[in-house]
Amino acid sequence: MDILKIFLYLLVYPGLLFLFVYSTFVEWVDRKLYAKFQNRMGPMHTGSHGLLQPIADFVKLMAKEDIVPKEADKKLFNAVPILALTSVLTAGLLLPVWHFSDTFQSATSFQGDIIVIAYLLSLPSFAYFLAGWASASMYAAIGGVRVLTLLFAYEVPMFLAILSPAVMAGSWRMAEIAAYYQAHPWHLLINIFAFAVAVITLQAKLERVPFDIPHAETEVVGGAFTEYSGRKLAMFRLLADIQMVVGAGMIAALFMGGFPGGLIPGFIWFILKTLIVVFILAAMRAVTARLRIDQMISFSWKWLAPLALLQLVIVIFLKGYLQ
Amino acid sequence: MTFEEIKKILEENLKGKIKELVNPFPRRMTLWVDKADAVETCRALKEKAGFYHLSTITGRDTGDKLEALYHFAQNGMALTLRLQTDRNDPKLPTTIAVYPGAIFYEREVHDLVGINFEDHPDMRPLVLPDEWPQGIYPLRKDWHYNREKGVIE
Amino acid sequence: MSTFILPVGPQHPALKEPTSFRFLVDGETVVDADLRLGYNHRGIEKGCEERTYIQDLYLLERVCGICSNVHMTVFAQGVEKLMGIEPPKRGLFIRCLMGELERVHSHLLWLGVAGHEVGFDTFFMYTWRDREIVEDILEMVSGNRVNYGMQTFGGVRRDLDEMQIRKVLDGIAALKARTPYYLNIGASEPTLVARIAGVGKLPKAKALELNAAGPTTRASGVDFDVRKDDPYAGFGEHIPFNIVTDEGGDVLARVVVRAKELMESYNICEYILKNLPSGEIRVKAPRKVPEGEVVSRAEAQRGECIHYIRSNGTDKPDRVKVRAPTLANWPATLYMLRGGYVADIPIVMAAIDPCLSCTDRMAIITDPKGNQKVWNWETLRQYGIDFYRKRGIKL
Amino acid sequence: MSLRLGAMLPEVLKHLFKKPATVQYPFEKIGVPKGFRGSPVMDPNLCIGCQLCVKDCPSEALEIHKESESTDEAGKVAKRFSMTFYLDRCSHCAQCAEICPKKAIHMNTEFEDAAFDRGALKIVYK
Repeated sequence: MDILKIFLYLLVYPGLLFLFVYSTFVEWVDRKLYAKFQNRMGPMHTGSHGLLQPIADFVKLMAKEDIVPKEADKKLFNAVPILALTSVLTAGLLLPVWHFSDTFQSATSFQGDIIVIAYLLSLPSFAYFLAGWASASMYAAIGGVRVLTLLFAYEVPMFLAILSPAVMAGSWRMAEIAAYYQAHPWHLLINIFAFAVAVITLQAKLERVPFDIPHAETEVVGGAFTEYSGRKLAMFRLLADIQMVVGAGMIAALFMGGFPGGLIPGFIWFILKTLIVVFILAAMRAVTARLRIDQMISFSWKWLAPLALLQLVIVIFLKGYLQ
Repeated sequence: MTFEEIKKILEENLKGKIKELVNPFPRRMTLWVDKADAVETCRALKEKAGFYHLSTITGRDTGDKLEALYHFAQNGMALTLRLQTDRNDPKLPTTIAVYPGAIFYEREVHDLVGINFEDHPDMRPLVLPDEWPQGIYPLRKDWHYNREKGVIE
Repeated sequence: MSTFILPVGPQHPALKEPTSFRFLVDGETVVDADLRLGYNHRGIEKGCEERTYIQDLYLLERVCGICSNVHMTVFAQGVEKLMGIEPPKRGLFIRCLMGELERVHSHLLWLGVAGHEVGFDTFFMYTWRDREIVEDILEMVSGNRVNYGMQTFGGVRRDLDEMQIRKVLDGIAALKARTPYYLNIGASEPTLVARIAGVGKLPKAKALELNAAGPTTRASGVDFDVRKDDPYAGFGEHIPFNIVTDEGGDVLARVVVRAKELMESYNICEYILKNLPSGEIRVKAPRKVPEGEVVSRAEAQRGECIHYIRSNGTDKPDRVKVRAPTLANWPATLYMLRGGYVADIPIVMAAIDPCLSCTDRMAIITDPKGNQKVWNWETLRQYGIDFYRKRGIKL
Repeated sequence: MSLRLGAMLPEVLKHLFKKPATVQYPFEKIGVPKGFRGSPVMDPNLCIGCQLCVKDCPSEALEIHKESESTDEAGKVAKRFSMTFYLDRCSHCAQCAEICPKKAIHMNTEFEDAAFDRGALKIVYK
């Protein structure tokens, strides 16, 4: 029976099929919210109220011609999208969504899975850099280098912000962290700084305005994706959506007390909490202008990192006091 | 400044070099000077007469001569300086020393009317395409453009 | 210092119209900038010599989409001086009203584009939504959203009845309530201010030396505005307004100057509509223009727009020289770009609100090994045809 | 002015519940005002063939040809003219409608002029 459950776990629920369908839904929510914020309609024609628009885009891109520049490093150019997509999908499996119980240690919920999911989520940034470097175009090269500079800016504050709830809960296993905060809901308020830093750095990881410097269309055309087209570009688009879902799921698991209950209530909690995070991300995108790369780096080292450190100090101090 | 004040200043500084100084419309003046002392006139206009702004330079083919009209402006008065040069050897001194902003206008006049400005820093074509044949200047009277008739079946 | 040449244009998402820049870039800073114009050169000045004055009126209206009314006003009032006719007061007032309505439409458009250049698309959406108010007014008054065709020799072609005046006043009142909000956002949203404050600096001395014009030079402290210096059309009847200048000299100063100019334009429109003299709107104009030459100037949205018209007694002009404000601002832009960041290129270029149709056929192929082949349009076109013929697509 | 992070947030959140400012164009259409300048339409009965409109058209989009000539019993000659109008050249400036002494030409309010075949853009008013 466990084999069937693991199989279902891998392919259906938090696995491939769910992530694909739910990420297109989340992209639809994001685009609709962004449109509503700007007093316009957003996609309307494909499906009721444009619900199938992301899937329509994906299918269109899959059918488009797939051009590989003559000067590009072919093998790397083709391998990068697949590598990035798989790393984000495996990160999706680690979310403590359905099959978790305190005692049951399994391949997808073990001591230290928070480090693995954070690492897997940052793999796509390296993939973007390699994509930019492999497609021998000026704009892609600049885009690729910018991805790396951006990475150094937001990676450290992100890790610090993620670890502070773990330190509070005294365990490295997301399932246990979520269980701890379900037991003591008030402790969630202690991590409010870390929650802010995590949401801002997630926005930077997803390269959305105000941090979409690497592929700012008015400066470097398409950034690392300039030379990509057809199926590979579709994979990069899908990758960005799934990364948003997994990132939002991680923040929901760590900062909003996870997804209690078995299959059905856990599923409903997961949808609810990730949509709250997506609402905040869409609001951030609607309200800010794009920062310059040097402003981003100074912002993250002057504000995000100290805030995360302060949060860590508070947590350690309070942990001693509460225990 | 009014027309009389500027007229007095110019007469002091240009002593006899003025061929024609006329006031056709309110707040408009036309000054005609020989092309040799163009730079000196520009300096007088900028420093003495207060024409700090050079709007543009018009290149014109008057049939027998090529003409460059410098349009200057200040608060309340616009002056047009007329410089003529003959067609077979069209040369004018550049005024970039006095008005650095003239760099693009002189390139455009060179492109379209064919007046060469001596020691102009970079005389690359500004508005005409690169493969435009040398020596053909579209705004001269002898150049005609025959547009093929639009045909609708 | 590993510098390389970054070609921007002639097709580039930051440029709404074709121009070609070549930046010598060292890492993220721009060392030097070079400009190639001419992509939109349609030989309008030669075209004017082959058409009658009436036809030229509509040809010059299409020099540029956003400042179409200004070119028409400048040409119409220049030829009126040559003809020696004077439009009636009501005609002059309506001519001024159209100029100011177009300034509102152009500045709101620019505010949106500036927001878009720095990635603030919500600002773009809101400013362009409110611009629809002035677009509807213009469409109601003149019959078209752009290319209004209102000016003609001797006055204007359409009158405003009572109902139209009331609608224009309501629209202006609505806009007057909205615009301070954008000025406030432009100066207080930190991410936007961070991108436009201290960027593209143009000191006053440089602005004067490089003959910049319009809001670009007024934002550097030069109070040069043709509506005040050389009052034309209705401004001769001393319509009260004051020139907006700012000392900042950077892109933020230009945003503030343009937003304040919007407020001035609303006041001018209201003044015009409230004391619109009655009477005729145009006088009869002869078809042939007596011999003469005239320099006609007006304050376009981007700066001083100047026409030189020379007539030879026939019904076709001998020479028409059009210099739109954008050409005056290009030398200043190149100065502003040097020393800035690559990321600032779009916003600094957008700050002078370039209108390229007012002002080259070259493509630069740079392969990564650094050697550049410079192809002209013909060889590039031929390469494209052969490229697709090899793949079996018959052209 | 003081810097406020997210200065546009209140405005943006308010618009979550407002009607969008855009319409779905092909299905809902915003009408054009009364004086909209569409394309010229000619009434052959009024036209006297003076060719003023042809002379004044900036884009040479009009041609007036004599269609027929008939003399009625009182010996009065009645000529009828037709106008060939090239919609793809017209710049919709309404100079023809303005210059026509007999007001034979007026502008319609048609703004959706796209056509697949160019022949359809040559309209003849007989």
